[in-house]
Amino acid sequence: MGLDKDTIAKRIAQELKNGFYVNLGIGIPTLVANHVPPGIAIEFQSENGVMGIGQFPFEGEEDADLINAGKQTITTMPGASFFDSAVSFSMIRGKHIDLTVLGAMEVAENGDIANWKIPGKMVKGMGGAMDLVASAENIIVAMMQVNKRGESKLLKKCSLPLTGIKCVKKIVTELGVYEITPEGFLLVEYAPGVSVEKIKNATEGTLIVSEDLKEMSFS
Amino acid sequence: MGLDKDTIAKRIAQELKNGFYVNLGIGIPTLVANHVPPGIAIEFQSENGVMGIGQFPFEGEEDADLINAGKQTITTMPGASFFDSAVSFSMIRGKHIDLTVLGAMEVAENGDIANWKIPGKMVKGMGGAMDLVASAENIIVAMMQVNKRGESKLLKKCSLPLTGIKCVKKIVTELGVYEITPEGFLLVEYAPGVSVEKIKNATEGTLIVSEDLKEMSFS
Amino acid sequence: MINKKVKNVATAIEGVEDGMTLMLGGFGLCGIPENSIGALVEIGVKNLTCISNNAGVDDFGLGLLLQKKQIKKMIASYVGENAEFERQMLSGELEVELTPQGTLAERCRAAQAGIPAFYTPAGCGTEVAEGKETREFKGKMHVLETAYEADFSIVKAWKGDEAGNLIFKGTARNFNPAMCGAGKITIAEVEELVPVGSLDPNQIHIPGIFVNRIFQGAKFEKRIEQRTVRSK
Amino acid sequence: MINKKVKNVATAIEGVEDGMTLMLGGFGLCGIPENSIGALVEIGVKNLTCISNNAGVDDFGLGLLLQKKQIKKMIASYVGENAEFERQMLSGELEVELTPQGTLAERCRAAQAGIPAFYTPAGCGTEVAEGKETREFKGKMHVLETAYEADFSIVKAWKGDEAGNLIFKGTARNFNPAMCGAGKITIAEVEELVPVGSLDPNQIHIPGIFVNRIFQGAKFEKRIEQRTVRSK
Repeated sequence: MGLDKDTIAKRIAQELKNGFYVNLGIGIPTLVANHVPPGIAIEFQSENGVMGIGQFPFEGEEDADLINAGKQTITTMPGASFFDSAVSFSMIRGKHIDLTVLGAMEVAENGDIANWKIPGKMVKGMGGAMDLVASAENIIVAMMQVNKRGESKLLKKCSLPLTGIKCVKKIVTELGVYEITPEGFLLVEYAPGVSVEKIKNATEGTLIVSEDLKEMSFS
Repeated sequence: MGLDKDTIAKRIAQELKNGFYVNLGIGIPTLVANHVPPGIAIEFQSENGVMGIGQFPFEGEEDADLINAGKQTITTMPGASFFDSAVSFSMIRGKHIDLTVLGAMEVAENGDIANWKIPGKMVKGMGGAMDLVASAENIIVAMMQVNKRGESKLLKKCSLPLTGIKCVKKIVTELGVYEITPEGFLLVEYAPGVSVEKIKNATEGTLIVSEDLKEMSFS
Repeated sequence: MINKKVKNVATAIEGVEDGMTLMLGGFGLCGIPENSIGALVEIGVKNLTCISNNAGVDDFGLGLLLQKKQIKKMIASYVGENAEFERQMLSGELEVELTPQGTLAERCRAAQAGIPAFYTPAGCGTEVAEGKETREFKGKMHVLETAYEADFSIVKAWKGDEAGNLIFKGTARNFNPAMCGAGKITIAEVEELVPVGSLDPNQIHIPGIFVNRIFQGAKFEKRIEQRTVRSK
Repeated sequence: MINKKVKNVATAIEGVEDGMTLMLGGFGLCGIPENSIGALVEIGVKNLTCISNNAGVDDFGLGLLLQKKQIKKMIASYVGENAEFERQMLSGELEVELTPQGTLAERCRAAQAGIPAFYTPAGCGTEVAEGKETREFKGKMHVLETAYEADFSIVKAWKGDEAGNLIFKGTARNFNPAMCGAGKITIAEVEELVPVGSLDPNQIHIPGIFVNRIFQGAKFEKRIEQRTVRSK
């Protein structure tokens, strides 16, 4: 029940506004690029040093010198540019990126996020995520709301080492769309066919239901 | 009596070593470029953003987009590069420049230098001089030893606002070559035809005469 | 592609108001945003704080704004070559803050890069460090310097495209790249505005994300301050 | 022109000794100094501290040095994609310091630029800031980060000339430019070493002053980690 990953990405794509420079994280966020609404101009940045990412290359046209931060082969759009890592993070830290979409292992009701380490088990590293969440004004988390063991990832308090504090603004999961408010997770939209009851059960942190709650729309 | 400005520059050019990246200040220092000893490779940097400065352009070939820090039209040598001011000062502050030659209004016996301001009278600004003297390991001052009023510019203590502290290593004037030592100005060479007596009279700071004192040689 | 093109200099400088802080590129008269400066003289905005390496000459560059007394405060590294500047400064009409050139460049770059402050050895033990925090790193004293804040960055490039990507030429590059994206709004005037896709993405000096408005300047005088030549 | 050309990779890495700190360019397997890494494996230097965004994969890039246990400590931002790395780290054989990617890039750039320390918002309130000085600027907390120190910087470029000038290609640029001149000695391996004068001075990404030794790599495998394509 709830959205599949591609539909989560599609819902997030509705947040794109004309003229946005966007950094997409690995996983569900990457899929957002496939759903840019028609008629608006968006440029996608990858922190390894490219602005203006296009589609994947045609088979046989892959270039080892042209990848995104997920190490996938890519192409570029007209107007693209390449730059070094220091300049890339000038864009990020300098607040020139308008929207950051990234995945998470946990999000707390105060906007804290954890996504880089499970002590003693998995340490892949934070990559560019700490720079992104510390700087971006506009951060959307894209993730499944419940982990493989059935536990909620929308928490009162993160249990894992943090990536950033009080930085997440919005969360889109397979079940709903949430805004971080001083009172907790504000449910503003639910996925088609998903009950508020179901959402409450999948939210460990404080959940408030918006007075303007509506069903997600994909028209 | 003593050297003319061009000969001061010629003496300083003897300090150039193969492989040196050199920044020359405005005035006498600029003339050093005309006296690079044969057989050694030197590259001249100008802090406005060029490495590998060549000669002045032929008449009619001046390019408004190609100047040195003295705002003079220049040319470049093969292997030259252009870069922005932040990168230019990365070269300077990052100690990548091997030798800095600059003019001064005053030098103190501890290596302090003043060359940017006469309170109430003249304030042209420090330009890149403060960055240069704060960072360079190897700083030579090129100047006339005595000012227009006949006063020594080699002082116990600078009277003008400082450009940098304890940074000058060597001074070449129309009268002699001096090294900064814990004991004061060490006279190591005198200009042809100039007596030590004359030099003492033109030095307000502590002067020590080297045991290896010799006449400057220009063979 | 996000289009940054505006139709002319008048549109480009819309929003510049009395009392604002402007960063302006250029070294001497080389690589200065001539068209924008001309337009600022025309609209007559006053009480400006200008951050620029130099202050132009009497009758060109920022000297034109000084003549009209539009500048309240100048932040620069070198201000010789300008008699009117010296007169206004010594008479107290003009407030002047002199900064080491590398620190000036780095404070612009810090603003672009979201670095609020950094340490530099430049100026230690001098007037420049007075009132500033100093600190020792590896046995050497350094001064804490902060990122500049500006309402507008106004730069000049050689070529640019409608996406705002810029390429500079020769030593006309100077302070222009570090100022892009350092002010709240960045205006770029270019000698040639080329169609998107005609610049090699590998050879762009400043990506368009750092530029908000771009236009092709109507005319570039490109005055030479010190014409030095040799004979054939 | 100051000539930086050395005859081969063996000459280029002369002086790299046990216990040294190396900075190595590259993002994933893109833009890594393959030839130099191969030579380091061959000479068998040990107890290295490596500063590099990633740690390669099991059988390529820095993974080759890990396999031979030549690395004592790894400073990186992301180390997935490497089972041997994970094993050595979890067993305690390998010391690991994880750093936000932007901070990693900026600490290299700071070393290049003679900036001993700077403030960044990245990592505030997390493990990364533990034991580090923090400070508020404009209502927001920042961490003080210092310039890296390294004995050698080892980078890979597309083209270079004998003066050491470098041009990078596509996203193979990544960390390479910021590392040039950041270590005491900088080694650059290039795909094509061209004669001095054949590169446009206006399009050089890294001026030769930041490079001490340059050579043309004998062979570049340029492995692709995630081959993603679409059908025609």
